[in-house]
Amino acid sequence: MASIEVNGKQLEVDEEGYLQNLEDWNMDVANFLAEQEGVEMTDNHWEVVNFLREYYEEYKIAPMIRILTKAIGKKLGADKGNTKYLYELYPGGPAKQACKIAGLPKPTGCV
Amino acid sequence: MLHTVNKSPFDRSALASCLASAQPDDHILLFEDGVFAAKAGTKYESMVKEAAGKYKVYALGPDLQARGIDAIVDGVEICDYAGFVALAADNVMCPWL
Amino acid sequence: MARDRLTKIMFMCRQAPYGSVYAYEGLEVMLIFAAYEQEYAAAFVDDGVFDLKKDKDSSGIGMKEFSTTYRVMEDYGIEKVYVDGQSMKDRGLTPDDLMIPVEVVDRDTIAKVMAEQDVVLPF
Amino acid sequence: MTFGILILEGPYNHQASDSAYNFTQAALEAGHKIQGIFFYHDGVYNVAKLMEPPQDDRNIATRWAELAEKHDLDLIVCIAAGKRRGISPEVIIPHVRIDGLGQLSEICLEADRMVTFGD
Repeated sequence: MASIEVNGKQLEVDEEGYLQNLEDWNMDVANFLAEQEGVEMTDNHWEVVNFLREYYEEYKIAPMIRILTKAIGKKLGADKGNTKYLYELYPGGPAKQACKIAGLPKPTGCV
Repeated sequence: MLHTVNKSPFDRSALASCLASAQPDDHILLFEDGVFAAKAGTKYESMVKEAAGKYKVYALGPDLQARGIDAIVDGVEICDYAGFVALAADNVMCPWL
Repeated sequence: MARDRLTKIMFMCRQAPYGSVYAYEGLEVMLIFAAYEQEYAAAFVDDGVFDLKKDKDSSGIGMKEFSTTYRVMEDYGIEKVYVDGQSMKDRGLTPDDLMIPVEVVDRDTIAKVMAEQDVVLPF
Repeated sequence: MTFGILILEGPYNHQASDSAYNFTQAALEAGHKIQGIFFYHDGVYNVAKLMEPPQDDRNIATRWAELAEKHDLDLIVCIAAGKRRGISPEVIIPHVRIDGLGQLSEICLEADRMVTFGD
């Protein structure tokens, strides 16, 4: 099992770098994972990460990209609920990359 | 529509559930443990006989043979795998698992 | 493509959750299929009606809680969700016991919808 | 006519895999095409290459591999169901690929008929 070290703590990740134990997540871990992905976290990035975590809390899944854009559009406005905006924030794929940083399992639809 | 039932009626409700959903002229194929419903002289005989009057009911020959069932309910037709394939080619399948 | 129109796919959910994996992995199939934007329907029949029972808590058996995920079905484009009234009645359930508003119908209605499908997948 | 085949149960434990095999053979003999055979739920175990039944019984995995080779069939193991159960590329027979559930959707769209075997 691979692991990462954040604040002196070893955290298990799977082969693609997703957190193994979802309860290990905190903002420092998110920043670490973002750095690994080459993503610099801005307020807009956090907005998406927080949205994903809330969605997961409510529905127990990470949404696939089409649902993610639709749901974000509904909550944060049409200017943000589109693929282009989300890909600019997360070039590695908004669902995949943002889910990893949010400490969630890989979204359904990516397997 | 081709309904396939692979459960013994003595154990599970798959056949009953299938019969509740079948439409006139639908096909029902009993196979695997589903063929126990086709055996003559069981407590389900009248139910299966009635079904055979409303729908086309088949039992898979190799499955009957494997289970030593030689006397089957009147009106139930025996088919082989080639027959199963032909039924599946002609109808959308709804499996009652 | 086998058809020159959208394919009609029905998920026939007849198994209860937790006792076996069928309901859970069936839900996974529904959500993945959604990406292909065809015409989907889901029917909850027999013990499948327990899939939609609200207030489930699987923490005591150490299994992942997934039933809350059924609530995304509509967002995922599975707009037609039918629940068999007789199956509910047999099991002492009323619409108030379910986690999502559903169309409670009789078996004949489900059978007629089934007859229009190109594919019926059982879970 | 093109069939898609979905297999939902593991080998030996249930007749589903045998029924599916017999059906597939009969379909091929009748001149039909097989769009793809998808293994899901415990069905993923049907292609585990380490299975070694006694000589007087059928070897379910080998049998599928041989049929696949002979008729150039597309055998697909679901990655999500497989991962959960310890099925990885190293432990499966040749002529099988591991891929996502999207492949099952593709089979449903491409095949004229879906035929499902399970418990």
